[in-house]
Amino acid sequence: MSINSLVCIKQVPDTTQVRIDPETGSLVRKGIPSVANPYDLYALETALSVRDQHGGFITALSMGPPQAEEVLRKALGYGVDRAVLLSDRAFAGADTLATTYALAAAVKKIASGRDAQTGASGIDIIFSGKQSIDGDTGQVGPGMARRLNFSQLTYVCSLIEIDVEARCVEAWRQREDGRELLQAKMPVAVTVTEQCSSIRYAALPDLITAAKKPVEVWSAADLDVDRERLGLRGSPTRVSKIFAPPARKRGETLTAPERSVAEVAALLFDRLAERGLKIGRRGG
Amino acid sequence: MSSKRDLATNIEPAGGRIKQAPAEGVLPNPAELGFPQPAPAVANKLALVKFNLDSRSHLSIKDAEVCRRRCHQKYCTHSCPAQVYHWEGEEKKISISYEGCLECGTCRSGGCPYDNIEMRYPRGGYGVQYRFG
Amino acid sequence: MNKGKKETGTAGAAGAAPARFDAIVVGGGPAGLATTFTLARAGVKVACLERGNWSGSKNMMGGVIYSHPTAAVFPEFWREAPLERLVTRRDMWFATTDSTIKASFESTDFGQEPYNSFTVYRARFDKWLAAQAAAAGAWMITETLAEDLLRDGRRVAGVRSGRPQGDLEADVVIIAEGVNPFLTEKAGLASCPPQAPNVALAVKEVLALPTEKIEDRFDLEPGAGAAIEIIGEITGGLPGTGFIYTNRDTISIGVGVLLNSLVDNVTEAYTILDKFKQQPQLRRLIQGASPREYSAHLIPEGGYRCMPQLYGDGVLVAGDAAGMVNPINSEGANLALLSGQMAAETVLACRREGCFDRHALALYQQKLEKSIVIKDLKKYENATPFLASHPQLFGLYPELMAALAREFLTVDSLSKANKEKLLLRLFHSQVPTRRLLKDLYDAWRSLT
Amino acid sequence: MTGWLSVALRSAGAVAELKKDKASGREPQAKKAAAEGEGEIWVVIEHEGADAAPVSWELVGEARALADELGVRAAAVIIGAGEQELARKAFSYGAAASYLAAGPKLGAYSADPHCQALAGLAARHKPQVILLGATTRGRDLASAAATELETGLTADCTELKIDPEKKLLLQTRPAFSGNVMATIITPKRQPQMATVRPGVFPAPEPVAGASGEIIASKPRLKPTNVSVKQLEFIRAPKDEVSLQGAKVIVAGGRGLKAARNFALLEELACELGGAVAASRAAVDAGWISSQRQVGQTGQTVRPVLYFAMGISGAVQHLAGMQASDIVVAVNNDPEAPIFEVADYGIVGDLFEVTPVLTEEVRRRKAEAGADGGLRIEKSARK
Repeated sequence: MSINSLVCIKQVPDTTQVRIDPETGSLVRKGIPSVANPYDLYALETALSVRDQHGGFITALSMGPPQAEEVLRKALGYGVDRAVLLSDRAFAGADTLATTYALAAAVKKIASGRDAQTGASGIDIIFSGKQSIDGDTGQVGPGMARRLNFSQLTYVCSLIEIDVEARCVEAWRQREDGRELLQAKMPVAVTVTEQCSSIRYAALPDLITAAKKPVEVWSAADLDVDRERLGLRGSPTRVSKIFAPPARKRGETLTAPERSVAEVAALLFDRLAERGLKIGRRGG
Repeated sequence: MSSKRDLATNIEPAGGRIKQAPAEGVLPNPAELGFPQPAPAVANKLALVKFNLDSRSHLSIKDAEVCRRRCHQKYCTHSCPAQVYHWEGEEKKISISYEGCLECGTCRSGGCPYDNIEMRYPRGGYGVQYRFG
Repeated sequence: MNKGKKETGTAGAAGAAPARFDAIVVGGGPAGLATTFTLARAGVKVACLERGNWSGSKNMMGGVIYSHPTAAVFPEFWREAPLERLVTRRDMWFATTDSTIKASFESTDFGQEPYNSFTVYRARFDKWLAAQAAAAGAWMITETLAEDLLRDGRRVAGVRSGRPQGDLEADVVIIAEGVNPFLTEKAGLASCPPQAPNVALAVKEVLALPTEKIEDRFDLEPGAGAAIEIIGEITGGLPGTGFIYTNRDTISIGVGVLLNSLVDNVTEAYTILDKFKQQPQLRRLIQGASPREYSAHLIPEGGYRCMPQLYGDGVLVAGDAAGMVNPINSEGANLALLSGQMAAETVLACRREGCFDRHALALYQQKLEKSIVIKDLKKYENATPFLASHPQLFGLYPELMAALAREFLTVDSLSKANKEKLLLRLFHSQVPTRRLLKDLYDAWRSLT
Repeated sequence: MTGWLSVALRSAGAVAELKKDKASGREPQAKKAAAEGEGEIWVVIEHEGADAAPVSWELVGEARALADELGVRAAAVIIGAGEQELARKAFSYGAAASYLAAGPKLGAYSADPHCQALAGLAARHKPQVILLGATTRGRDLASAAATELETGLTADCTELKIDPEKKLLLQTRPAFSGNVMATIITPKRQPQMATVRPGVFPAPEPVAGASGEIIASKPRLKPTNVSVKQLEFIRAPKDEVSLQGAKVIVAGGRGLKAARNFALLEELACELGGAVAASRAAVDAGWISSQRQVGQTGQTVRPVLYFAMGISGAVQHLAGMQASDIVVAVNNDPEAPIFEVADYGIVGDLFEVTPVLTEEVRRRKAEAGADGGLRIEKSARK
């Protein structure tokens, strides 16, 4: 028995380039290259290694403007079997709640096999990155699990075993205070951290195939959805304001020709004490 | 050797005289032109550039002895526009910050007059990624 | 299409990949894409290997593409391609540390179809070219470095990429790998190795400035652009030029200097660039601009003498890899596009004959000889050696021109007649007449 | 409006006083809230047995301030095996009530049962705001619960305020790896949910003997086919402080030159009770584990004090650390971009400077006596 998985991949702006225009106060996104969310690539690698071991099909799923096809083509380059892009004005402006609503509907359609070219029936595991680097929310994976009634396994730092017979997944999950080994029943939605191994170097034949393989583009009409729950209309949150974070300024250079290293060190901790970081007794 | 600065000061404001011609064919030494020495770091410039880092270097020194014994100027530390090469005085060797390599090819095209640098391109998909270019 | 994959999707879809191509193009820059696009449109099964994340992501140039040769390959590209500004003014400045003589040419012609030139960002423009090639039916394979050639006896039979299962076979390989001719050398076609006397190192910064400020400071109509080339003190007296190009909301500013003079003088290209930016005339143009990107690239300036053998059994070389740069007019991309197109036309002609040996592919050389590509390169074949051996062109002469201009324009107690005498004396004190004549003669020989 | 309530609820016997106020009818909103629980500000207490995550108490303090502004109650939600002591502790940090949901499936954290319990409580009592710590567990639970409740959730907030007119929660958070700040609202649905980064709000001083109302319940859970079981837990060694929770981070870059040199940083970090981190260059060189990587593709950290040792300061690295309160940079290159964002710059050889810094900390600690250590007063935060 093989494992069918689905990988969610988001196209994100290269966030180091995103900034606020100081004059208009709006977000400058023009001309900023888009990349595949790096955490999603860890998810993709995890899916690929599961397929290497157990066989099965991988579907890559994304939602975004038509240009988001690029990330799915990248996924196809790694040998993903099928790529589906949800692209429709009706999806635009979605927050995580509306996003998981649309994505979950797409997963249901893919899993039902009604439309599957791949012959895949059912989805056993949904993989995604622990968060995206633009939104940083980490809400989409768990949200999909909830909507689809999948087990929820977040911040997985290594997937160690899949028991196909018992339909169980064992994985290490990263926590602030350590790591825990969890056993989850399939179907399961897994989000992975950067500690999962990095994406492999794709084989040339897969890249060649990907260059011409179609990415399926679905609109809202292709899904069994209530339009009121999609996009901006279906999103409970609103951005009321965006602004540039207080710019860090070049501070004080402590080194000076007349100061010894020890004097510099003493000066540093004096300065820190002035800022409220004190070494010593309470009140001392 | 006559420097460029001499020339510049020789041409005085209007009404001035040019006192002497520089020796023919002698290039001015840039160090005498008032260029900041040592060179300002390119780190600020490289910080603007996007790189997809590979875990292995695509640059290497062919023979460390050449750097140590024959090359007095450590040309690569100047010719590389990304300041990839640093002379580590204590260890007496060139260290390579391949991560900031702009892949121009200077080091294989005479940037090292001893032809002592093995330069290849990084694996496809890695290395510098210009947004403007 | 996905037959035989019912059980498992492992190993991707390798079965569906073409086993071999009619043609493989190495490098997705202007030369490679011109070839790829032309072949794909003619129905040839062609793959283009590009090592960057996308076409253009490894490329850099000052900033101008010429409309005529570009449109010869990509008709009416200006309607859709990502262009920055339509260049309506070309300037040549002779600069010293404290003064500048500016020669400016502005023409309304430039503002009309088919236009003359545009400023572009290579990272965006080349990406668009690649999309055209893909739409025409080519296989655009990015993030893939061609590391070696496959051979069948003497014949080049394909390429070996750095990827797993990375061999690709083809009837013909077109090498358009750019200025560092790794594969051209492996093919045994390189005539002289890339060396410091034959290459210039260009470094450039892209500086952001609001659109209105750019148009204001450069005195431009909305959407119009300026291309400025500067010679003189700015390169520290080394053989080279500085350049400024205006983009929509950035300025590209850089210097290109012959590599051997950098090495001989143990000077850093970025130091020259920083110094260049400090020139008072330039400082006010870029004041308040914030840096967005720094880049560096080599320019093959060896010219005609350093061109490699352009064809071999199963292989052609185009663009920078073939040394097709005219250093006098700062043209490279246009020669690349044209040579790429001619490489494609050659392949198409050879396909009709079914033969790709070097005798058949020699057609490429003939086509180039008849075109401006080789005509221009031949015309300037002595340019680079001349410039390298006459550093006074970059230091002394601009200094002198400025000194003369200053004397001429300064109103003081000297009578005009006396001034004229003084000027002549000033000039001769610096440049013996014999030498001036020799320089002029050499220049005439090399540059005309 | 908030003053009296705040004083009242902070003193011992808060519940009794609240009832008195209710009787006098001075604050109708509070009365309504107290009667039904509706409109309260909730904090979900993250805990392992009787140990709560520090962020939970930080949030109780903040919830209290927000609740006072709205004239409602702040309440703690404890889902577990019925940890009474946590409920009481919540009072000491300022909660007026504690919802204690207990059941056999709730003893150890698991997303599905805990989500059901929280969503069930929220559906019944209708709080207007639910806050959780932005920890791996808090984000896990919040995402599931917000989906279940079909409401808005804002992750990783660094500032919370009440809109004085609309009384909505203004949730401010960094986005695009910290290059942009955004204020998010959930205007039309309730509860308004947010996770908040640890260390953003100071933990309030506990008030001994504070009491409040305990509302105990045994949630009934729907049977589902999903399940996640813990098989094993490996606690990180005590000295390996997590980057997320660290108040002090000492990070090393390419300047470290070799893996063994990280020992220098560890010494300094250890003296300051901090954690060691690294730039991508150091991680890629194989000198330190990728778990320690700070930057765009590593972790985003926000310590009070960040030491950048031999890190040049590529944008990708800055994206992960520029929200730190105080940045100290040590680099032998005076032009290194890291100095542009450093509060204090030391131009010098890190191999020379670091041991001296460590020595200086030791000296000051010795002077301070037995309980010497780095103490952070609130003024460090701007």
